[in-house]
Amino acid sequence: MDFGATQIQVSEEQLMLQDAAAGLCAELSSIDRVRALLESAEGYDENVWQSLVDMGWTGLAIPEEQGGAGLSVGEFVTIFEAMGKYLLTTPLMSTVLAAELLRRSSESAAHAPLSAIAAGSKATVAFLESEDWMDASLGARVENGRLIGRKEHVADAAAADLILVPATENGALVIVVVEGSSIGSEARCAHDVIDATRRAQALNLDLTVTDSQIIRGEGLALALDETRLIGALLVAAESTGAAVSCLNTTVDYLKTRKQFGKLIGSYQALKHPAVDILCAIDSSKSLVYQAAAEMSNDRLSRDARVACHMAKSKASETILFAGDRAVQFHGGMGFTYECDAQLYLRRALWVQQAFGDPVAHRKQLASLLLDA
Amino acid sequence: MDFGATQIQVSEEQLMLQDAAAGLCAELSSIDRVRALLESAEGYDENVWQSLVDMGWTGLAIPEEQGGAGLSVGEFVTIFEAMGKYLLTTPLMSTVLAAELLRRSSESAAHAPLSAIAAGSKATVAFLESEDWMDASLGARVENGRLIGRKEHVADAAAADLILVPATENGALVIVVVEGSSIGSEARCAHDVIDATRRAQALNLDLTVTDSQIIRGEGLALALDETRLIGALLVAAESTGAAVSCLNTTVDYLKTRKQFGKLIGSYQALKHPAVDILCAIDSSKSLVYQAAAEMSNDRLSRDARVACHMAKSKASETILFAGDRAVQFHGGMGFTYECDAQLYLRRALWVQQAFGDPVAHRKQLASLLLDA
Amino acid sequence: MATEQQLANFREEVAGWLQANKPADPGFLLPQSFMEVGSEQQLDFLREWQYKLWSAGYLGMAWASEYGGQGAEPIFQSIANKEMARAGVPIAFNVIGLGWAGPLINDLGTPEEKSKYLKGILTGEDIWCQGFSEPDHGSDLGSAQCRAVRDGDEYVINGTKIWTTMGNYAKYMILLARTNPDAERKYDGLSFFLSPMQVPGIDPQPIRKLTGEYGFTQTYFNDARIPASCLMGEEGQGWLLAMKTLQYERGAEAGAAGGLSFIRIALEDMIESLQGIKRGGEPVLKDPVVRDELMQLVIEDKALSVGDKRSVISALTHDYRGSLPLSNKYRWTEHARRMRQAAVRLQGAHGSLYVKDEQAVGGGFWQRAYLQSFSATIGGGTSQVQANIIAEHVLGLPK
Amino acid sequence: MATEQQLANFREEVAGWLQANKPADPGFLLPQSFMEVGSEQQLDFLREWQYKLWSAGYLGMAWASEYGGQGAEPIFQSIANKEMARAGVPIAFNVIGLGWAGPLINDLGTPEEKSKYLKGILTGEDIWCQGFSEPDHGSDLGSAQCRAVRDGDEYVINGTKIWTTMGNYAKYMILLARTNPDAERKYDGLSFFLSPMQVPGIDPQPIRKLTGEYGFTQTYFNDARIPASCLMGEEGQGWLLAMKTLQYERGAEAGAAGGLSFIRIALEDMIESLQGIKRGGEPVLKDPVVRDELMQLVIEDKALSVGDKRSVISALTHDYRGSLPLSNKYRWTEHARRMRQAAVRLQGAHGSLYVKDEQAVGGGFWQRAYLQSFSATIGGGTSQVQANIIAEHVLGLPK
Repeated sequence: MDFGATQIQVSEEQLMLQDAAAGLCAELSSIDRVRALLESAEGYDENVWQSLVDMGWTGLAIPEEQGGAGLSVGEFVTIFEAMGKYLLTTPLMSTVLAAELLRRSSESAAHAPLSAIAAGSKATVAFLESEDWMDASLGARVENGRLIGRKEHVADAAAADLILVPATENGALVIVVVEGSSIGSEARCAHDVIDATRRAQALNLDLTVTDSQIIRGEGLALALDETRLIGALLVAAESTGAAVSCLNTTVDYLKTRKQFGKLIGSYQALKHPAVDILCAIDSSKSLVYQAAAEMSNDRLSRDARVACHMAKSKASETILFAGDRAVQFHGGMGFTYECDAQLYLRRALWVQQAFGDPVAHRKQLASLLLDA
Repeated sequence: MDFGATQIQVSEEQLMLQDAAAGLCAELSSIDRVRALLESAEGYDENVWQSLVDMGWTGLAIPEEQGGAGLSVGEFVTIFEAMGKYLLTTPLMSTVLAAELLRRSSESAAHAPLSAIAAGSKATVAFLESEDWMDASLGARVENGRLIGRKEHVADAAAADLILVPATENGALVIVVVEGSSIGSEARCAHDVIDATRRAQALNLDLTVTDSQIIRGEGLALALDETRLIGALLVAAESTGAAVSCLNTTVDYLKTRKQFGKLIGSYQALKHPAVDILCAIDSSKSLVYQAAAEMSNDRLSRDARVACHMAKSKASETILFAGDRAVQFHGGMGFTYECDAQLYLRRALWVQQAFGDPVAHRKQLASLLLDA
Repeated sequence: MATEQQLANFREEVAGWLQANKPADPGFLLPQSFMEVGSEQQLDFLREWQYKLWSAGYLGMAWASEYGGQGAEPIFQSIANKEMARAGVPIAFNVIGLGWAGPLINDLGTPEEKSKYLKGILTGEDIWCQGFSEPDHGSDLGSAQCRAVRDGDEYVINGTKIWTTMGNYAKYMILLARTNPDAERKYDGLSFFLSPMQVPGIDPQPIRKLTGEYGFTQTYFNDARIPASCLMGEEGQGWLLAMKTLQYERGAEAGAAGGLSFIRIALEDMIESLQGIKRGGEPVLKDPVVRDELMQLVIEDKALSVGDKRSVISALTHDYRGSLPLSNKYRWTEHARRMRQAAVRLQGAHGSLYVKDEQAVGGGFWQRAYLQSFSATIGGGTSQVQANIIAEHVLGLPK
Repeated sequence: MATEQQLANFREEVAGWLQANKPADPGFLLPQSFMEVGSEQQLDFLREWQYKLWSAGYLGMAWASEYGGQGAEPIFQSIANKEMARAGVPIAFNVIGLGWAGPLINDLGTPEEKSKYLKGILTGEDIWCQGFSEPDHGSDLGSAQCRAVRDGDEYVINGTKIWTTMGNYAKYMILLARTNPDAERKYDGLSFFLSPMQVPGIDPQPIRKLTGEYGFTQTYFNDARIPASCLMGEEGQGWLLAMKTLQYERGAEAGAAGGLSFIRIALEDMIESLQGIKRGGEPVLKDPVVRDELMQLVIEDKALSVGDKRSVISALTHDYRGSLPLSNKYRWTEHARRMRQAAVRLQGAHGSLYVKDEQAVGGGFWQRAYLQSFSATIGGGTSQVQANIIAEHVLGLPK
């Protein structure tokens, strides 16, 4: 029985990115700015986006021929961990995943949109047609030159310059590259996302599409599947960062709040769960970094898949545990909107479902480990 | 959706039995006597058995026509809870279940063995042919006047005057009533049971049987199934009693042992799990008593089945939790054979599997509640 | 005493009335509990509903008719309450009046206090709030610092109260304040007031809750002067009266005027809410792992329900006397939190939607219910404090 | 420094030797750890095996050749240890000698002490035990009360030590005793002795463990006189030396002589052990609920393994410095307990069988391993004490 590699390493790029990301996120995303964006329509700051583009982050894993840096997608782990830590939300994750899907399609039709992304276009993938992350079947279809179908939970759909729409054409999977501007507001319905740092829409698509917008090819199903797994890993990284801040916020409170004449952090009823959260964070970090080391821009290995399932399963549970306890341990304060604990708990409720919940990932993991 | 009745009541019989059982068990089963029996071959004291017979407990739920008291099998809950509390183990549970199977068969061939049990004969049912409590298939068979097959984990087989052996005859389920004396020592293999208060054997059967030993009938499969469920309930009752003593033992230690200058029971790391054990015990008790109220000597109702599944699932987890923490919270002392914590933990390891583990019971419960 | 038949008839009558009079969905969020009344719109709606309930004779049934009640046996109110929960009607929102201040005044108030306050509580005209907790003494009521100083015919109040339900809408507050800071036992320095809210120097500031909604205020007292007649009982009896007040939570039996404080959020409904949800193309309710988790919740739910009944049968509580009532709050509230968290967790991607989303399962009911659940695991003594109390009082473990 | 090729060759050599020399099943229970040596039969078997290991050159490899070692780089010993674990050979039983006393003497001992003690540790001739814990001060070594009073050329020892591994077989004990009860800091009153065991007044009484086996003694000292030369270092250095001793646990890198203290009890093997088990007629490993639980264990197992590697990469431990090493014992031992409990729980009816049963899965290996697991969650500081240490040192939470 083989649970997969346990190697872990840190590349030069990762070290540099780690410093850069920590610095930039701290600078761009004070908690006041996070809160100021919560009730805005856009949910992010265009200037911040431009800073990320300037850092070259949109093109990090895009081949050099399309204007990117050609690094491993695993390098993003360090960036999203930092973004999670500062609750800095932008369309970067959606864009990175769109680029991943395009790149993994290995089709020449993907080159133009990849170049656009490397140059700073925002993009997203319409992964879902229902609440079911584990259902790969598709209702959307290309028929007589039109793309027809309904997509739900499309992250950053309002901001995206390009929306990648998986659909069927004569029964075969294709990816349709749709310009955001070609979808009118009447076809869009904004979701009320519980994690108010995020934006998503449902889309009712009924559009004319030309042949040049359609990416066809044998490997698309695998590319889509791998992109979801990478999405799971990036969410795991981001949520691990958020869990760190969540725990820090809680620990700060435990060190300052007194009840019954003692600092509440001296009570084991709060102290020991804080340790359990710390340990869960340590696990999440180890699994996320190890998965990053297994990433490659070729097909994902069995060990890479194993690692992504593990990372997402553990990280989801970690942030939910941390967020839930953060509210509880802040007492009455935790029950207020003003207290940051709720930001992390709401983040957790988004994280746990994104790209599949822990039980679903463990189910796939079990197949890889026990049935091979 | 209907989770079943929540009525609970206490009958006059129960009140009387409760007092009687508590008194008798306390008198008959000091912890020294429990320990003295651990390494004996028999595992129980014949005089104690006789006391139970004298109380009329073997015949409590046997019809008056066969010399019993004709009460509901639910009345046993109070007796086994008391026995569990004092770790008093005898072949009573095996005997009661054998009587239940006979009674529920509703066949006249069952009358003679029922009368024998009411009069004090020990009996048992050979439920298992493997480790799998949830497998009702049978290898044992009656063929050409012989009973052939292997039975495992037969509780109290060495003590039993009568062993009820489920088998097939021409493809139909029958119950063969075998005299213990007809099975030689070469056909018996004593199990090393982790709960050293209990005895069981594996039996290699190859015996001549006469027609009068064979109980046949339409309702046998249901009778056997119901007997297992009742077994689950009685184990739940017994283990709830044991969990009470386990918690009491632990709490006593927490109140007397000092570390770092304080009574260890003042540390929330020990105090709060003790409360969680208490709550688990309260749940187990509620479920066990409620199930007892649903018992009847007719076919078990849907609500009775629901209640048995719930009681066994919860009680198994409760004693395992209580036993595991008892050892841990006794520190180095808990690691010794001399400390009673291990008695409860070993009991727990027996309980959790007996008549099906918690996951198996919850699976059946889910079918009753969600699929009806 | 009413006969079984009378009770059965009454039950049928209430059920019928509720069926016929249950308000239609108003098109805006209704509070799941009395701690969520955050807009005038909600207030108007709920006031109208409470008035209707009272007019029909289903509130304050056990109170004397001269004070707006009906002098009936408490069992009738219990029945009415149960039917309201079953019918899924809105809450009877004036809960601090109906369930805290009202029963206290009814039991211990002077005839003047009864005349002045009781009827307005029932009709919903006079909204009541409570001023017990303070920002620095969350779970530790006995340490309340809010000061009340006698000055002639008035008391002058200074300090801050927090978690004042509907503080911005209330006409009266039950106020726990310190009249004697030098008392030997800190509890003896506290007094209990039936204080008006519309008084200069009393400033209730709405608190936004983690759900994004309102419902509480933080109430500041700056030299607020209230009539000395607002003192209930005598100076120094504050702790006693506050503890007495908290005992009315058990409902009609304890003398409360009835109605729902919380809408029923049942595990059955949670499982129902998952009917349409799929995972991997299959109904999530067919997933064995989910089923196992649900059955664990069902078992706990049933154990708690049965436990409530067992707690009054002496022969069945011989091992740990007092454990069932003492652990009741701890267990039900923690169970509710877990159950509601699971409800959201099992919705797949829809779990990420909130209350303004048309596609949110049940209008985001479970998301809101989960976030709201912390009011119960924190308020009225955190779960951690509850566990201490149980450990010390039932198991006798040292402090 | 050895080349990669040399290391690879060595690995192959050890693996080959172990393959060829792994002892056959002796027909009686072998200890899963050094804390389970409970019979002469086991002792003879294990002594022979350790001697064979040493003779082959696979113990004490990093120690000087004049003391029975080979003066090799520690990495060779690490490789040999890993291969022993992989090959599933018996333990190198004289663990307190090989892993505690030996490295301490090797690092800090006088030449006389090295000559006198080291070789006998490696050959297994001189069994060592430890006398740190006392009955009344489980997790609190600093409070040790066992007294050592200087009397001429001797120390007179009085007191009791508990959890003395193989106390009834040992020739020497590393003994922590109080020489100065009046020291200002209690830690400064302690001294460290390399004490003989075969001395009048030293009485090791075997302790039966919860598994039913032996392996420890409680050791009583009644006016036992030992030579003053047994004092290691100086009076008052006891705490320092004891803490140093406990740091050798990390194995060869820390200077330990090598060999296995515990046989490898891996999650992979646990899952393998369930291959034949059925539930409801189906393999239990096909049960979705069981698979989910196993995957949770696998994920924790993997996270811990990766964490061990991450802990030495500074850039990947930026958030909580020190947390990985400090939580290592807590997490691995609690994980082991849970994993072993699950192993038994998932065996169906066979979970009720114990070590003398022919049908017990793996000879009752998992039952024994589960019961044994508490030695690690209790010994060396209980998990509860560990959690305090992590909370205070990593998170900075108050005492």
